[in-house]
Amino acid sequence: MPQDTEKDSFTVAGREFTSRLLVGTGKYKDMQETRAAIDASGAQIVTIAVRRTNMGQNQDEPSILDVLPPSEFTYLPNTAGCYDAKTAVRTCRLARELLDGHNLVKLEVLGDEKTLFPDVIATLGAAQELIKDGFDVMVYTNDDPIVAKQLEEIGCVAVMPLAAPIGSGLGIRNRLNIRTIVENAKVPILVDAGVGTASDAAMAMELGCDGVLMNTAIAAAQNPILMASAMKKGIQAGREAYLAGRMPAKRFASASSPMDGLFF
Amino acid sequence: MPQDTEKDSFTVAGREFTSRLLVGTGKYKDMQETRAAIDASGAQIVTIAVRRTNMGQNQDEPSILDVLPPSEFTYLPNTAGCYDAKTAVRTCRLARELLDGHNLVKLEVLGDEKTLFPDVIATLGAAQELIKDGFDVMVYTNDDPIVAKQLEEIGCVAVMPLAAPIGSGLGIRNRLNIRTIVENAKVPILVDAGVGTASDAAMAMELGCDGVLMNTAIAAAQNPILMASAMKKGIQAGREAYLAGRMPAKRFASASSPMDGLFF
Amino acid sequence: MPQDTEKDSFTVAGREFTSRLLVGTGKYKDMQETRAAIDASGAQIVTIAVRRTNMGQNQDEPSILDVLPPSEFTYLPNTAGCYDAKTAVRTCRLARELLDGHNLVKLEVLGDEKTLFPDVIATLGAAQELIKDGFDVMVYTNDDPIVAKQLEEIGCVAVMPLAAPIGSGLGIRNRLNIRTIVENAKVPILVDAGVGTASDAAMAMELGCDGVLMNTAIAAAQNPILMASAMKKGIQAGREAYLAGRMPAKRFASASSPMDGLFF
Amino acid sequence: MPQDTEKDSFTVAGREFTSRLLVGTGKYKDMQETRAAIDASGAQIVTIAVRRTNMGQNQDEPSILDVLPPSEFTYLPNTAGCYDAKTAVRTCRLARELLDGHNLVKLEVLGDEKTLFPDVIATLGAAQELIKDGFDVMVYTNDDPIVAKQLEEIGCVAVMPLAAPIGSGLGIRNRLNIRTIVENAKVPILVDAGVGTASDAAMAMELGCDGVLMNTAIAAAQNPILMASAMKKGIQAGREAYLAGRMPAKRFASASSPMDGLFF
Amino acid sequence: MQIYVNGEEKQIADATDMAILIDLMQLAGQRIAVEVNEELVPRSTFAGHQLHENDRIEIIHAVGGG
Amino acid sequence: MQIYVNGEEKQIADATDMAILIDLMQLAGQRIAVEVNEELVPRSTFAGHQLHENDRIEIIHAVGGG
Amino acid sequence: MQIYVNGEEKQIADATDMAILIDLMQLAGQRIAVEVNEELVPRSTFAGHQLHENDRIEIIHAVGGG
Amino acid sequence: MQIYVNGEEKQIADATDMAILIDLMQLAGQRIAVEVNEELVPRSTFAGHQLHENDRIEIIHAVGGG
Repeated sequence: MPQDTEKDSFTVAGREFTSRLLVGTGKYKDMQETRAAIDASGAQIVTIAVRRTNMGQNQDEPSILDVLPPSEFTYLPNTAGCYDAKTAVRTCRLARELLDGHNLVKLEVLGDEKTLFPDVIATLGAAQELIKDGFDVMVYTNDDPIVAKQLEEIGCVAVMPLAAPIGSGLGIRNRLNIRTIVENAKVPILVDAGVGTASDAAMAMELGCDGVLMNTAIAAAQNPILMASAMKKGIQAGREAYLAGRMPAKRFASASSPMDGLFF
Repeated sequence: MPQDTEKDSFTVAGREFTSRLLVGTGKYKDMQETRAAIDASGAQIVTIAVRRTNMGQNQDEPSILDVLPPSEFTYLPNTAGCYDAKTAVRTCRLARELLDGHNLVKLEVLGDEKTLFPDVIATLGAAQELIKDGFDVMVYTNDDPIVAKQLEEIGCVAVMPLAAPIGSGLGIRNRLNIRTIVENAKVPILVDAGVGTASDAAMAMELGCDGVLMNTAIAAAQNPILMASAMKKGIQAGREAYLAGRMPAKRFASASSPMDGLFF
Repeated sequence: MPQDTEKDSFTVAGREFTSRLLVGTGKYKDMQETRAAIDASGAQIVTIAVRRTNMGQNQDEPSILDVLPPSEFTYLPNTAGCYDAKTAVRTCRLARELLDGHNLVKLEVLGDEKTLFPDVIATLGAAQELIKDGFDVMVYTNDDPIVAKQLEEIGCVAVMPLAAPIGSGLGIRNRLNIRTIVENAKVPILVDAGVGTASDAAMAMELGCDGVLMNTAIAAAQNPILMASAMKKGIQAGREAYLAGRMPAKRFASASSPMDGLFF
Repeated sequence: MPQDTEKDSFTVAGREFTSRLLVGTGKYKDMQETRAAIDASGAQIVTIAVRRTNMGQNQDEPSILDVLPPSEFTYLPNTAGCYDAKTAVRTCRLARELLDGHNLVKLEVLGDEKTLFPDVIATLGAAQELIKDGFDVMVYTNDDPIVAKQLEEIGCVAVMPLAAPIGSGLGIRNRLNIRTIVENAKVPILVDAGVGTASDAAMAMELGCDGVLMNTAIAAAQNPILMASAMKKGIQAGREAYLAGRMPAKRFASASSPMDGLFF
Repeated sequence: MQIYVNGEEKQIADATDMAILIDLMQLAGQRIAVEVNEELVPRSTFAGHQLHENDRIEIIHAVGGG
Repeated sequence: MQIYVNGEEKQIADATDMAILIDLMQLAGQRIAVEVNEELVPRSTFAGHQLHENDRIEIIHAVGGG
Repeated sequence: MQIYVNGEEKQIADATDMAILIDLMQLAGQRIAVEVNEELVPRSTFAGHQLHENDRIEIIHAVGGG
Repeated sequence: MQIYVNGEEKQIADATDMAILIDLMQLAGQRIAVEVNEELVPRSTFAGHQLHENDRIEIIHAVGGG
């Protein structure tokens, strides 16, 4: 058992990572803050979005690909904003072309704008098509253990259940489901979406998750760079606590000082 | 605002500490594990108990005072096992004599053996007598904001509400009370007792506590040394998250990727 | 707004019901206890299972159909134990034949034996076939708002998300999801499975559900008949609280006695 | 074991009551609503406050004592608004004189206006003086099991821990403490303050409390009369569930239909 | 010929129809439903529904369940 | 002489007792209780309870409260 | 002829291929990917990929997102 | 005479002072603190602190605790 989280790693699609904190790159004030926060997070995997040229970006700014160069980071292009399988597949193909054949993608096919919950039926369909087309698919899903298992069985390289709605910061709504998904899984399980603060991230790791993917919890903090550092430590703390094996919770008390030798 | 928890410190009774994790020294397998775990925790303040000679300790072992020398650690002798004010006061006086006048003590006057909850009436009485006698009193109490304020008003240098029963590992049972105690306080508030895992410790810090004191959560973990490291990181993570200012929790979702530039 | 729950009713597939507590008929000591508990529950809808003759029933006992005659109860034959769409459809057809054309069924297609979570993909498929074949389908599902909406859109007459795993008694694991499902729905939403005690049932109703379906929470109580009465009252209490419009929760206190006229 | 809550009663200071819902009489729109809500609640014990004449009441209105005559209700005059023992004792003596020697009182000595938490030190002092002076004291306190036991030991006839701050509607913040208080008690334990909706009331009873006292949760509902009915049923539901003995919660699922006789 | 009833082998005379089988099994008039080879056989068609070698017959009734 | 009733100054004739004051205030027969200088004065002793300069009198009644 | 680029109408000369369009739009050498009528067009095939009347062309690049 | 040390009976010579007792117990120079009859006895006063019949003496040291 590792004595700390330095030597501890997980593997997705043949790539090994020591950082278990994956971060999004949206919602920051500017590219400088983006880079500073991501450095503070220690993340090795960063999600990016693809959008029409001349839109979705300040033209005076450098490209996200220059700010976060592929020499330093593993890209995880996402399909954010896709509400059907076909659009999600097109998005992944464009991303792969854009990134010179990079085939690791984050698939999300959304169900509605209020919850940004996944449409798991469409997600399964898109995942199958992408896998057939040679993609390594890390897939955003709900916290249903059966759906998670089905996504693993069709060949997704990682399954990423939500903790709570994207950007809600509500933390892990259903720990039992996440725990069950982890226990059933042969591929990495990463909590994706809904984390709000460091203790949420630690809790996800204590449930046995291999990692956590977040964006808003860092970018929307009053001090994103400090929160990125908090999240890095929270992930490590939770991972170490999981590996260390926590004490059993007991209803009643148990003294920490010896009863022998009381002099009164 | 500090960019990390290295420069961040708190002060109790004129002593400044950068580690916000205070640890007990009981329940370990042996002195070697005790030392290794406490080193991994990064703690600067360690609690000790006083007991009759030739009891409560393995004679082949070095003294706890040699294993954790005063040159490296600030001692916090406790009154564990005391169920009345007089015994607690006698215990503190013995500890002060034992430690050559060291006047910083952890006062706990217990109410019953099932819960190890404090007897707050007796605790207030003992605190007043100890303060009159020149002690710096860090006091274990329940999570009642009024009692916490009264303990501050009579001159306790730190107020330490329980998260849950001593040794239960149940985590913070009443976050609202801890938050209220913190908001009302002019002295350091440390959560004492009941923490079970790293996310509990992080949560205590996110509520604004100045620190956390624990023993069983580390000593009773399957791997105490790794858990000590987890707790150290959890405390730092929670502290940084508190300083960073977490995002507000929202019931509904909020996308992390831009809506502009969608090509479909 | 009704002044009590006597006049308050809900409608499924054109049938109106004043009792919002639906009960299963399994796991009881004998038929006498079954009948007594169901009478105490006030239920108008009872689930039944179909099994091979000479099995799954004590031969000395009267048939469940005699103990709970159709003149008094609306049957809801279920597909418990089905792990694929085809078997579930066969089961419903047998039930309809058995019950002389009764076309109201409870569809559940299970994903695994550990969680008894639904397989929502297979459930959607089976629901479509059953609806095409003229059934009124009340469908057991997970607590995913998107799946719930899809089941409504294909024509299910009621959507029944789980509170927690069948027979677990863990209560409502994710209130936010249940609330969202209710807000999105045009058909009745009934919590099915996972309720353990009366306050769980009340909470489901306070979230706006139209009813609750349970079996184990009553049958596995030490006194099933008294628990059936407790559940009946809990459902009514929660329904009335929902209709009455609860006070907003506030973090801080607010006095209930006037401040004017204090004489001190 | 009673088969319903009709025959089930509890006794305070020699008085027997079948209703376990105690209600306050403040915050209502007018006396008509007050009476209608209290009738709907089925309460037998009602709290009242004492204030200077010509204040704290609409002069066109009948007196609360006429609206809720002693022939129908047991009065529980309170010491709301008292922040010290002496004032609380004066208030009780005035109430006893006003009510022709009625010696049953609700003692509350408050600690601050933000939380309206009790000052347990002052509460203990006032309780002792009142008991010496012949009062039957039902006492509002925090949820500390040790303090609750001390209040019982000095002779309070009922101990009433808070669920959450008065008027907050936050529900039971620390179920473990309430449960422990109930297990330790020889006098009736009633949850006082903090209940917000019917499921909160049911939960308090499921923890084994003898009753619940509330005011704001009913008076501040959009429909106070319907909420009063909801609370009445919620209390009965929780009491019956407690007496019935709930099923044990299990992490995993357990089928409600027989496995034998599956035909597929 | 051999058929399977509720999973168990059973020998019956050739040219037996479902009505006869139900009589043989003393289930006549009981509340049951029947499948042959996973297809429902309505009660109204028992008489005249010929059984064949190796037919898999399921005869089900209602039991308590939730 | 001057007294204080429910916190307000009031001028009354010397040698007024509580019964007279209660009459003056038209509270006779009403459900009230009375304190003078933080001490309870039983209704039975109103007649004959002499008031003195600067007495602080509280007259209370019941109101709705929780 | 008329085409649509990123949702906007654009007039271009007949016999324009994708390489020319990208030059016209001053996107040559930039990190982009292109779709025509919802089908990906590899960069390697820009030269020689003839555009046709009413082609719907999407030119995308990477942006920050989560 | 008889005294009690850490709860156990002990016979010592009359006119024994605390310093002698500590020597007898081979605790000299160790990190201890001492009470007699629930009153602290500073180390600086061991020499000369006369013990008396039935004195109840507690000798304590530090141990791990939390």
